[in-house]
Amino acid sequence: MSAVFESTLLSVRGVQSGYGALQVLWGVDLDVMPGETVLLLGANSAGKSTLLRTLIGLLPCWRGEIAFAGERIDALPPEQRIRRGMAYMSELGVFPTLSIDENLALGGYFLSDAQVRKRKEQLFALFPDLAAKRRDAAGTLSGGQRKMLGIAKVLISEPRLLLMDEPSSGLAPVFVKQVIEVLKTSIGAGTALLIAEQNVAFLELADRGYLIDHGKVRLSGTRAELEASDAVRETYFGL
Amino acid sequence: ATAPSEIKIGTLYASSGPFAVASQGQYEGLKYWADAINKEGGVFVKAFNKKIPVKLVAYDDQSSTSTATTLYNQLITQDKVDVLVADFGSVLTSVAVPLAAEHHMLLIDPTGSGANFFTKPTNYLADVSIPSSTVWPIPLANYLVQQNIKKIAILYGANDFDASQAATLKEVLAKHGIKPVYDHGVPTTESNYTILLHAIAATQPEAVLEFGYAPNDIAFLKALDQSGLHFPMTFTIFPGQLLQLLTKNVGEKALAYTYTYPTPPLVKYEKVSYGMNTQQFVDAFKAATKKEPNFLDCSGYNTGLIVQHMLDMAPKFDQLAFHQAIMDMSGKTTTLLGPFDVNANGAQLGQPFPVAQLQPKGGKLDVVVVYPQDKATGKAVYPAPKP
Amino acid sequence: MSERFLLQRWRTGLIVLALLIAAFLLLPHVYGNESLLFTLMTFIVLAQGLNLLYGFTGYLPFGYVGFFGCGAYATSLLVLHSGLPVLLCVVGGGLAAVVMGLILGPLLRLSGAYFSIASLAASQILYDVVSNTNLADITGGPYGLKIEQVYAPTASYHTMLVILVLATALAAWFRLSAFGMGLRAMKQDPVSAAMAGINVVRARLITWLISAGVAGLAGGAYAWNLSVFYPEAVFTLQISVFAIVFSLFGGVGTVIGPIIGASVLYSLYSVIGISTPQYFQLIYGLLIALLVLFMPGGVLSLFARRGVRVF
Amino acid sequence: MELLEYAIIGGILYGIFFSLIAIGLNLIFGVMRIINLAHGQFIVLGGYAAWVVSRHFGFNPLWAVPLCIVAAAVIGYPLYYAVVPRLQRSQDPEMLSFILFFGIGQVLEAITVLGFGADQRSLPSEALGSGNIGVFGQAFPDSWWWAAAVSITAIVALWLYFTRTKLGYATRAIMANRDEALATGISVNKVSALAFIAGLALAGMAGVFLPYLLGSVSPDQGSELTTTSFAIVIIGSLGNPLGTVIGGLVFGLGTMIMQTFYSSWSNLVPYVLLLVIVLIRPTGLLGKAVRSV
Amino acid sequence: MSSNPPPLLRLEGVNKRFGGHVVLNDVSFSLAPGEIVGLVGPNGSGKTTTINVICGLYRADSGSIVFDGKPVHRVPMHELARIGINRTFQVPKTFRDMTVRENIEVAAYFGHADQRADVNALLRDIDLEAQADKLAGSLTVNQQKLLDLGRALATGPKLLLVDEIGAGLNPAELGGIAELLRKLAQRGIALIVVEHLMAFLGSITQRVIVLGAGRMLFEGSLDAASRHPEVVAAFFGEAA
Ligand SMILES: Nc1ncnc2c1ncn2[C@@H]1O[C@H](COP(=O)(O)OP(=O)(O)OP(=O)(O)O)[C@@H](O)[C@H]1O
Ligand SMILES: Nc1ncnc2c1ncn2[C@@H]1O[C@H](COP(=O)(O)OP(=O)(O)OP(=O)(O)O)[C@@H](O)[C@H]1O
Ligand SMILES: [Mg+2]
Ligand SMILES: [Mg+2]
Repeated sequence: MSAVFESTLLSVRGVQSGYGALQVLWGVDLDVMPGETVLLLGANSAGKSTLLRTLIGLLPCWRGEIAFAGERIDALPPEQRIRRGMAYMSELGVFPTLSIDENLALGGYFLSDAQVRKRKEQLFALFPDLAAKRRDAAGTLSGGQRKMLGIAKVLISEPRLLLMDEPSSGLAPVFVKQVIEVLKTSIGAGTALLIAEQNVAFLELADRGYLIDHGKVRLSGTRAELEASDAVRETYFGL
Repeated sequence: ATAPSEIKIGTLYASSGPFAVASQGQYEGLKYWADAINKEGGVFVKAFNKKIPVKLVAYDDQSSTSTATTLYNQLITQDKVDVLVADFGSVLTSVAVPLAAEHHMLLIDPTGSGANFFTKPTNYLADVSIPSSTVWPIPLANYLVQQNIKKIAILYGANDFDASQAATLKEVLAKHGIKPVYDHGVPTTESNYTILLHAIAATQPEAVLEFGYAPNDIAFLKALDQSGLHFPMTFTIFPGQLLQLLTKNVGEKALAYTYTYPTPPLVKYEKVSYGMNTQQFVDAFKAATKKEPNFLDCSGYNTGLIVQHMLDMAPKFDQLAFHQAIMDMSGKTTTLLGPFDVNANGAQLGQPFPVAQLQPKGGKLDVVVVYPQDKATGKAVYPAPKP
Repeated sequence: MSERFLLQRWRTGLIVLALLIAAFLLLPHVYGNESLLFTLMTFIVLAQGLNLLYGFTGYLPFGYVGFFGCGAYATSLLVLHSGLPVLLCVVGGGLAAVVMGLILGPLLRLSGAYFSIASLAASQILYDVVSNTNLADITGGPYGLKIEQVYAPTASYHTMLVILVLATALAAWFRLSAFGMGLRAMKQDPVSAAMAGINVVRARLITWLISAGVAGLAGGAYAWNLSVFYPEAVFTLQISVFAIVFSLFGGVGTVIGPIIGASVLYSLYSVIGISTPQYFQLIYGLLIALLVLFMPGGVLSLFARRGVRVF
Repeated sequence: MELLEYAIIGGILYGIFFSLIAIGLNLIFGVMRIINLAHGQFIVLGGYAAWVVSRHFGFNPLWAVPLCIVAAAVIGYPLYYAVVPRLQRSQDPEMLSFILFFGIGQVLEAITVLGFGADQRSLPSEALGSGNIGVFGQAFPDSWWWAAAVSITAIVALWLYFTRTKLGYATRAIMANRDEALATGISVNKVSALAFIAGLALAGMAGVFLPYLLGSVSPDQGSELTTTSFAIVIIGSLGNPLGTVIGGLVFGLGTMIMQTFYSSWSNLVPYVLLLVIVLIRPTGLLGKAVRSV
Repeated sequence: MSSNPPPLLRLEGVNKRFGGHVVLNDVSFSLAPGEIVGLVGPNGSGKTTTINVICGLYRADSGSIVFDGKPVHRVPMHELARIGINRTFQVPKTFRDMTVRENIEVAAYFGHADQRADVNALLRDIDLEAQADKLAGSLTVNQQKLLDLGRALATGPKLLLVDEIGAGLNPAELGGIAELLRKLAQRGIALIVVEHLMAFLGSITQRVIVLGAGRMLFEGSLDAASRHPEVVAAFFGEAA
């Protein structure tokens, strides 16, 4: 057990959190192993986004422990967590007044300029729409283009753990596929993923998953186990 | 009535804002008077036939008229002061004028000389220190006419004090068929004169007259000094009132050969009918405060003197008697500021300001009165030599 | 909103109005410095008028004093040239400010800081025009105006009280009516509000004009109360700044916030000014800074934090 | 014609200097959404710093420029941490900052008055060279050239910072979306503190030249400087340092040309220009529109 | 498409440009009352812009838009809302500091002059009854999208433009939305539904318009679209 724990990349124990007086998370336990892909499932307003925001440090962790690579991080500010190899993609966020180039440069805030340049070209190859508008302000992009930029922005730093909030929403099928492909190669490169996602297509990517319900983990298991679970089928497939 | 234990004199000053410098000078002069008179056991009040100590009640209006309004009212209605003295300048005095009349208080006005205040007879207003700004430039205009200076440039601040002087000056000049070659108002807050100076220079004037407040004059003279331009005659107002401030800021070189209205203590009244004469005051003030007094200190002190005289003349201790006392001493009194003469509207008609040139002598600036003749202490150097 | 709830709130509104009237009718008997009370009312009116605009639409006019000055000048010029009764002249001052608001209506196309500063620019232009020597024959230019013939401190005091009641009633209306709810929606998202069927441009303009009119009326009564004034007395930026600071401090978007804010801060201002004139500015500045730091969200946040729904 | 030429060159120099006057305000507002109503008072403090350096210690007033940078750090760092995080935690930082910095401005002005008195102070003309440098036959005092040179240097440095360095991107990112900046790993507080200090330092540096361009420095100049700065920033558009330069130039040229021909209307110029410009381009001359939907 | 009842909405040669960039190029189609049309296309193809132009947020550079027999391309947004055009936003735009109920009440009051919408029924429709007294700003993004829909419905629209309401919903939730949209169509509301989720779209309509780089690539049935080579290339990628 302790050996497992030591190699755990992200370990979450009894985390409680919320907004002001409103408690949303009521004690979440969860683990992510290095290189693993974990899916967060759950109905609308179950607390998935809240959990991701707490893990990266945008929301304070009221109670419980968060450890990354064996180190307690729940009191650290986001920048410290990101420095240690985490990254987070929010649902909507890019910097609208900055150009696409500049947005990407900030995604690689802790990388050298040369690394940023190299990664940027790789990503532009994947998202030609962005390449064509690289000097334009991100604020002129369409909804889906912004999403692509958001994804590119977190992929650039090749983090050890990537937290993603609904990466596929609003993307055309062709790009959903691409995103999945990119994430696959990232996994190959050793990145662990924790993804809140509703698109069925992502199940193929997942090793394991958790079903969040009213701020608690209701169920967890491997992909096969989840697919077979009645609870998941009920909330997720509406069966 | 029984005599009060102290005579309350209420006034305002501005610790900050555009009127702070002048206001504080005036207040210090008044304070100096109060301290001095209290050392002698107080001011003699004829109505009670004895000396009573004075107490200054002073608030800070921060150069704001709305604040000043409430504070004047505080002095009148809450502190129930016996004598009400206005803050420096027309703007801060204006709000006190109707208020004082309403409460039947005599407003002793040291320096608020806007022509607007003095339009009809009143018992509740007396300008005790300086004449209305509209009459200031009359000797200057006459001097220009006398010197046969025809190409005149006028630059003035767009405020009551400066604009009214420019207007008067132009009126007098017009009577002699002189039309200024350059005549422009600038905002009161103007502080950049470099471009204006070039525009003025383009008209090749024989005299440049700048009517402004002290900061304007400083900025104007400094810009002139740095510009490399030179005019035969340059006139500004405030060297005559705040010579130290101006010298400190623009330097003696830049002030050399410029003209101004000299005021006490730059001109001295030796024979006075009441209080110290100008020189005595300068010495006494220096001894007491370790500071060289300026005109505003003098006018503050003068205000105290007038109050003192008023109290020792008024047979009854009420505002109408005070006013009557002021009227009675009008035309018969000379103080360190010169002849004292208030008309029925409350305006001061005393000695008009002469014209003087600042001439360098032995590393210092000498104030040489050049007009009118009977006051003159020397001859003007015209055109001013190039440095 | 249920009918009963609305009724209850209207009752609150009436109580607030009654209290205001009672307070300012009684205060002069307790404390004789009527000028101070008058100025206090003036600032409450201005804070409230600013609140009508900023609190309900999010447009913060730095140049709010422009309407005040406009009202003061229009009133005085009417007194001097029209021969109308003073009260009508004050109303004329309010109307003049409304007309000025109409002329400046295009400013509402701007937003945020751009609007704030543009309105400031407009008020500066008004001031510069009014005080320009070239217009001395019409506006008195730098020499200011004098309407001593109508000077009447008590009547002008009562007039200001009426204006205060009017401004407060307007705020209550904004707070309780559907129009006010529309304003709140616009403030949060104008595009969405338009999609909800709100004529955003018109509603905003109406609010702007109402707010301008309140300041104009206040300016008129203020000029009447002063009766001798220079342009800077009614155009000084300090008036805008005080109105903004006071209403923000009390809590905008409410009815009683600006009243409390202006009362507290202006009273403090006067108390310090009278008790410790030597350090007037220093103490006042420090006090404001500390109040903000330890009471962010204004006075009303104290109530809101305890779950009290502030009127 | 010669007058016009003179006004144009003067307007450019004066305008460049006023860009420096305004730019600190732009920086602080853009990054922190803080309305620094005490901006003018900080400029005035810079002027007094120059006065102390030059009249009190007898050094060249230019030494006040580095002094201002140091002083900005010494004052700005604690002030930032005392004030800004608290503000930003509140519901509406923009409006709270208005009151807070009004208070701070009052305190600064009071302190200046207590420390130096209310009267004007000026600097020795010779210190920056008492001659005149001419361009196209139009001579201006040496101090004007100094002021313009220092302004350009500071603004170019700021521009390079914004457009060429990652820290600069980060600063603009914070301007655009604070939460997203946090989530991207930017040390928002440090970067903002730096911007805050830089804003104060730029204000102070501008203040050093104030006594030369405006004749003297006095405690009551603050609020007008704040107002003018706001006008300049808005003309050029918020959050854009280059815009501020253009705003400054528009202001300088407009004022000087107007002064030459209709001086009594000259202080209307910046405001009329501002109105005209923002009514045509609602986000200032260099403002970029970002789609709202 | 039948030609007898006059179309509710008709776009004719609509063009829209930003700077030099052509975003809509000669877009023309029409829509009958109660009809649902899917508007699909890759990211950045101009779907949202089409909606923006119809609802009056942007003005088309050229072309005509006729609604209910009246040209509307110069009518301001709030007027359009009152005569029956409404929409949701891709990034939901709610009145954040107002409660869910107030959000709807505002729209019901201002947008729906003749008959008041039944607020409670609406809240039930969009499944936010439980959140009725919460502030809109505290809802999840997905709930805000629903609220956005509620706000649009409260004005009693005849034409509803729905911008990617399904994105981010799980299949169970999508089912609920699909049912609601079908119900709305049955009530006679015409719908333009912008969507990337083909299965979802397929469950509510067969008629789609495919945009590619601002041009209409295809108009017809969804099944036919998924076989149309140009559409497949632009939208599903080569591999599909
Ligand atoms: N900024 C906020 N302030 C207050 N409450 C919030 C805020 N954001 C979310 N909540 C509340 O927290 C709860 C959980 O929201 P969260 O965004 O974590 O859900 P989610 O599982 O991500 O749902 P979805 O699938 O809709 O994205 C919801 O009830 C929501 O109303
Ligand atoms: N206001 C604007 N300024 C500049 N470009 C714009 C603007 N609005 C849209 N565009 C551009 O127009 C194109 C179409 O945008 P639109 O939002 O209509 O796409 P979309 O089809 O809705 O895409 P998505 O599925 O990603 O939301 C995009 O390339 C976008 O960058
Ligand atoms: Mg979520
Ligand atoms: Mg879109």
